[in-house]
Amino acid sequence: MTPLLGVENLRVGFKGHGGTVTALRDVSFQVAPGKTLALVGESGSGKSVSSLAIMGLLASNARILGGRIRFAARDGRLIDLLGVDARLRRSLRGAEMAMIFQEPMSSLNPLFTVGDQIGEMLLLHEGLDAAARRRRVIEMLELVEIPAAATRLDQYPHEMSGGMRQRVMIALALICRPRLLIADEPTTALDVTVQAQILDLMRRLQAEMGMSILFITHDLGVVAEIADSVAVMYAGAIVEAGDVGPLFDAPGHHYTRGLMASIPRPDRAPGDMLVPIPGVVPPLSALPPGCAFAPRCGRADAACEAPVALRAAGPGTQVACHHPLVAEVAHG
Amino acid sequence: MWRYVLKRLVGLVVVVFFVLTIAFVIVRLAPGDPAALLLGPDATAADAASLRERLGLERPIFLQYLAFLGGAVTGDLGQSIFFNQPVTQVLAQRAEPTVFLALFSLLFAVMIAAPIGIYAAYRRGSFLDQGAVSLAMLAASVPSFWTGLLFQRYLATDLGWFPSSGYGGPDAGFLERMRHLMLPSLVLGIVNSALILRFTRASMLDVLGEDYIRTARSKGMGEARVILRHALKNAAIPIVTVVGLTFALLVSGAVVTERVFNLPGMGNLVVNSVLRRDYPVIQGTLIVVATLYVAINLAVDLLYAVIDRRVKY
Amino acid sequence: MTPGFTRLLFARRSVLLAFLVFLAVVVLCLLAPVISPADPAKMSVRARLTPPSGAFLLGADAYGRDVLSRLLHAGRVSLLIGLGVAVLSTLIGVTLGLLAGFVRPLDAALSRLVDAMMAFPDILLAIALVSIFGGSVFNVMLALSIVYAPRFARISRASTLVIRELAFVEAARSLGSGTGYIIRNHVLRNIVSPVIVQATFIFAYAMLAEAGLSFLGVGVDPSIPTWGTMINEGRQYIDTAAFLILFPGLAISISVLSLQITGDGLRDALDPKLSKEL
Amino acid sequence: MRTFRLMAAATLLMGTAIAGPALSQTSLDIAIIGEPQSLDPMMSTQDVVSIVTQHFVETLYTFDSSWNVAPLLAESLPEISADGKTYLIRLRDGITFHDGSAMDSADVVASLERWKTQATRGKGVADRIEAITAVDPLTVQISLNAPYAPLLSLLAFSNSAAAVYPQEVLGETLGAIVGTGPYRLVDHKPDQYIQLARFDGYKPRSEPASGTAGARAALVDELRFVPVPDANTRVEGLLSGQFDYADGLPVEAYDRIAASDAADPVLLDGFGWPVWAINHKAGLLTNRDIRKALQAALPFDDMMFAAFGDDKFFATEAAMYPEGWPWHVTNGTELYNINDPARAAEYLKAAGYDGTPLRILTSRQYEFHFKMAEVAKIALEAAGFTVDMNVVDWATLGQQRNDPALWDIYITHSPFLPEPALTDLYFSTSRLGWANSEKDAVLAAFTTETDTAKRLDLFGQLQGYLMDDVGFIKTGSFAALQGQRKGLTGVNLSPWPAFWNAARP
Repeated sequence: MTPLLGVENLRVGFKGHGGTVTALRDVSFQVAPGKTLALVGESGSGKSVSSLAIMGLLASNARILGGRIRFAARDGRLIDLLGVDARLRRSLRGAEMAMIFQEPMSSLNPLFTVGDQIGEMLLLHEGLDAAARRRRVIEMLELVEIPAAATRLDQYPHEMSGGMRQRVMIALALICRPRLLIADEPTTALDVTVQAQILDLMRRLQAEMGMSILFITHDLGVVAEIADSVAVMYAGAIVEAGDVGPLFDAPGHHYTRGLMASIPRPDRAPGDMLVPIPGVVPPLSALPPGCAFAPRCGRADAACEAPVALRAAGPGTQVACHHPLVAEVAHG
Repeated sequence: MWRYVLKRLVGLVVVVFFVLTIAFVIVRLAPGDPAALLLGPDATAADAASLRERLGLERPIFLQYLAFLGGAVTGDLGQSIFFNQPVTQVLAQRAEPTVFLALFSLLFAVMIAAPIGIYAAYRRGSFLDQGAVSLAMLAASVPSFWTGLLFQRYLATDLGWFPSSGYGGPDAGFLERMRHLMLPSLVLGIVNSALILRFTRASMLDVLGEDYIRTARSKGMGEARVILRHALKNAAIPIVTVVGLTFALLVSGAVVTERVFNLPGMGNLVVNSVLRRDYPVIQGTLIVVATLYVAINLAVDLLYAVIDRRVKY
Repeated sequence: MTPGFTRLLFARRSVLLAFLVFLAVVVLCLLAPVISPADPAKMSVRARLTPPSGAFLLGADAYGRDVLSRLLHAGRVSLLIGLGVAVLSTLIGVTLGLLAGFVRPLDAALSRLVDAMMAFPDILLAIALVSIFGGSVFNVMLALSIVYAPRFARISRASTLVIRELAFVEAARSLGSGTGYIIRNHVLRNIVSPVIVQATFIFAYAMLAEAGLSFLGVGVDPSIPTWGTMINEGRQYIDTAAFLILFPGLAISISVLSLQITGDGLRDALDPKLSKEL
Repeated sequence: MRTFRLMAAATLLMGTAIAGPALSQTSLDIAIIGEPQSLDPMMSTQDVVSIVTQHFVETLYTFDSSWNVAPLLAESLPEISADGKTYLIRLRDGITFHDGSAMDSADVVASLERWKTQATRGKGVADRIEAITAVDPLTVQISLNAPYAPLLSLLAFSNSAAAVYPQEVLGETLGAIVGTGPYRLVDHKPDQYIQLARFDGYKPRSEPASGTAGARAALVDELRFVPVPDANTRVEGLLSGQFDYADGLPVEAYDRIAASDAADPVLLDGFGWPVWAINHKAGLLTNRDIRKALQAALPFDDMMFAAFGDDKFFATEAAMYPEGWPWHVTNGTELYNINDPARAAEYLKAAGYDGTPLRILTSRQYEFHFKMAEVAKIALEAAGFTVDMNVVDWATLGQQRNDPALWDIYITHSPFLPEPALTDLYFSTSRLGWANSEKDAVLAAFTTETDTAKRLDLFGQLQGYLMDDVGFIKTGSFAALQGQRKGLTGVNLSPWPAFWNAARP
């Protein structure tokens, strides 16, 4: 089946005072229609850069150094997002691919009512008049389970709670029924209970509207709840990818295992300690020559100084490691 | 909100009280007998004594002060010596050119500064950005009378695009009078655009880094709409603040500019009053301008609430 | 001033350049008695309005006085006024600010007083004061200082209020150190950066204001040459000898511009959070 | 949205062409040097007051173009009795004031009484006037207690003028500005304009116009006097066509105006003379040797050159009246422009000068005052004087010069007045206090003598004493620059330009 979104060998750099720093190194992944891909990693690993590159919202000092992003538009065309002109790209943005952000507090413009801001999508992409927009916005607000939608839409963002605002963001993103929703840590800033509600909502809306989701998070617990497949990023590259089940059962990369060990899991046995990964993510301007994770990896040896690429590891999983965990089991 | 307004109004009253006190003290500190000063060289001692009596200068200073405050509160700022008219009346006659000069200058300043400031922020670090910032700094470094002299000399006298001075004759209608204000306003506008440009640029830079601008872009709108609808409204608050601040600069600049262009405004009046030793007029102008400044700043603060619903008082 | 600070200050070439330009202006004016090609007061009326030439590098004024020499000497007064206002307004302002911050009962009244002082536009108040007390250099300086002092009062009051409440002050107090110690070691140390930055700008504004007053003929005693009085004297020759207002005008603009750029650089280096404000 | 409308309006305004609204009326815009102190010429000695008020307020006499006294509201020159003590003045018949009332002797008597008690120059002659009486409705008689030759000139002078007002408006201050002139006051916006309109009831004299004497036609409908305190602004306004006439222009602007196709320069040769007034009441200069040192040290050439820049604007001449004036005499002129520091030093030595500063009080209201002082200071210091320049503004100078303790010299200037006795500096009663028994005897004779030839001889002696005793110092003569629109005709060009016969092309 043709993927809805295919990212191939994407390379992105940032121009800074000391020259250009590479933020994404040959990143490739696919999002299947109606499915959810979770992009996982610590901050600075390149997940947000990837999502912004797809949306075409990179900062002005960012440069696409190579690669392709293919998107299957509603009319059946397969569009290379990096090659098309700005106007087509803009018409896709919002209408066919939409994005919600981590900070519901700051992602809404404080000086416009939420109704205005959601309705603006309809104005931009469907050219509806004010009355029609209002009807649609109310419908959408009801869909994202905002009570008293008809009065809420005249409120300003600061009059709402965090959870409500994220619902508004979701309503805003989904009102034009995009084929792809990019959610960049949409629940990180929220309370745990609200987090669960939002995830439920997204799952439900995905089922109803049939869209694909690119879900960006550092939280493996969330991944387990919402994603179909996972790609783990580290220092601007994907180090492991695969379906959620196999990957969670048997992570192939030492970094993935480290991540899983560092989060509390509901099924954790008494006495299991949380083990943080030692060290910090190296700055992008000073990456080690081979495997970027090697300096923090307990298993690293001289071989790890050689470059390493993703390769098939198990059923439906790929891993970029000179000493993958599955291989060790096989040897042992 | 109303509580806040009330609180601010009380603050304003206190500030105005200090303004009045300072103005009173300044004039009372003048060396020599105020009555003799007021009457000029030809006056006799008897004249001075009778004027002192009439002005109440024989009373204890504290009573004079109270009388002065009482007068000011009831809108009596004393009597102009030169014009032999109430100071308030003299000032009222000079208000029109000054007020419109201020308005037009501000308008020109914003018209110059806002687009450049916005564009400079949008193209941060570009050649145009650096050029605009340097120009703004230069505009703020050149004395306004210098610009005024050159503009008057070349744009008015030589090219004849503007009247070179004055405020129109007896049959000058409103439009004609305003036409006389265009060149001086342009001069003041250019000088004052500097601060507004820098504020606009800085606050646009802040706003352009905000998450909701990214959200706006993610909605698929054009850059013009992002900038003009989503960014500008948010950047407006600091800009409004600086426009309030500019008022003080404007008054200072207006004194010089009114002089160069011979506008019958309050600035020119003050300079003339210095030469005429008309202290009550100087004092009255100080009071009126300072009070206006305080009131405008209050108005600006209240305007925030209208622009931004988040501001709670 | 650590080497790191200096590097930060001059990170932008324009700031370094501006600083050097200003330094050059100051040094030239300080050296005026030594380097002036002529006595600034020496008249040779037969040479009046001579354009710039070998004998008069920047020309001669209406009395046949050497413009370059006058420019250098006048610069001393203009710079002195700028510097004097910067120092005096800092002293007045910081004192008021500290008083308001530390003497609670005075706070409300002092703050309103500061508001009132700030409400008077600089030129207007200076005109009033100079017209009443006379146009000495000191009176002009004092008048402008009164107008600009409130800015420093606000900075130091705000800082004082914050620092007063901080734990380390409590600790310092409990260790028996007095208010003087707290002011010296905590408050002043904290406000020194914004005050220096602000003082740089006041320096520039004061020079501009002085020029404006002199232009109006209500500033410094006109027999004392300043750049402002030079423009005022020269303006009637705008057609026959435009260089008479060109050079002092440039001198003011260059000094003010280089000061302002240096001020910007100082602000970026000393106090990054301030840099957003202007 | 409102902003946009404003912006549009602003753009529109800027685009409008220079031409003002079409007028069926003709008018002249005249730039004057500042707001007049008063619109009552009786109460002011400012030239700008005279310039404006002569158009609506008139005197009994005035001056023709040769500075001879000529009748204005009076029918003819007065009949003076043989002893010179009684002046019989016949008034013109049928003169009406702007308020419609007819002028008669009662109005004139009341006006002269006010002049005598309130005007500076009137007060100066008050003790010589015994009575001012109305003989009949059209005849007034002034009786003096001794002959006083300058009286007619005083009555003719527009400065501290013996102006004629209707009896009804007279008081300490005027009830209304009501005169008999060819124009009447319509509107006065201080610092903005003074608007005059033709007075339809004006009855011009039948003689041809000469100076301010003779027929006054009121050719244009309106005169607007616009106070423009800044000299350069007046120049710009004249050159841009905004003003039809401009007074008090800096001589530096001469070439520019001459080169312009909008206006012509008006150079008034022999306009006036700068005065160094000397304090004889107190201080350093009460010593005659020090006065002589001052006279010997001053570099008059350089002072005048620095002050006026070009030979066509000044003359270094000592005589109190330039050649061509009836009062031109040469007594004592050899003491002028010695410019010898050594001689000055000798005088100083003789005086036992101890370095006490010579205090020169001046202002920058008139740039040339200040410039002369600047040049003089250097020369005086070279001669051994210690000089203390006190530069104040004009109003302060006006106050300080009344206190003899504050100055040794103050600087001012005077136009050449039609009658020497109008210059009060000669009199020991002036603020200078120049008393000298021989000089005072000559002066007394001069003011009472009525024979012209004898008066000229007496004036020559007076000038001799002035130079020898250094009563005050005339540093030279200077021209004044005014400017008028090209093609403007009929302006009475004088220190007090008059516009009733002026017409635009």
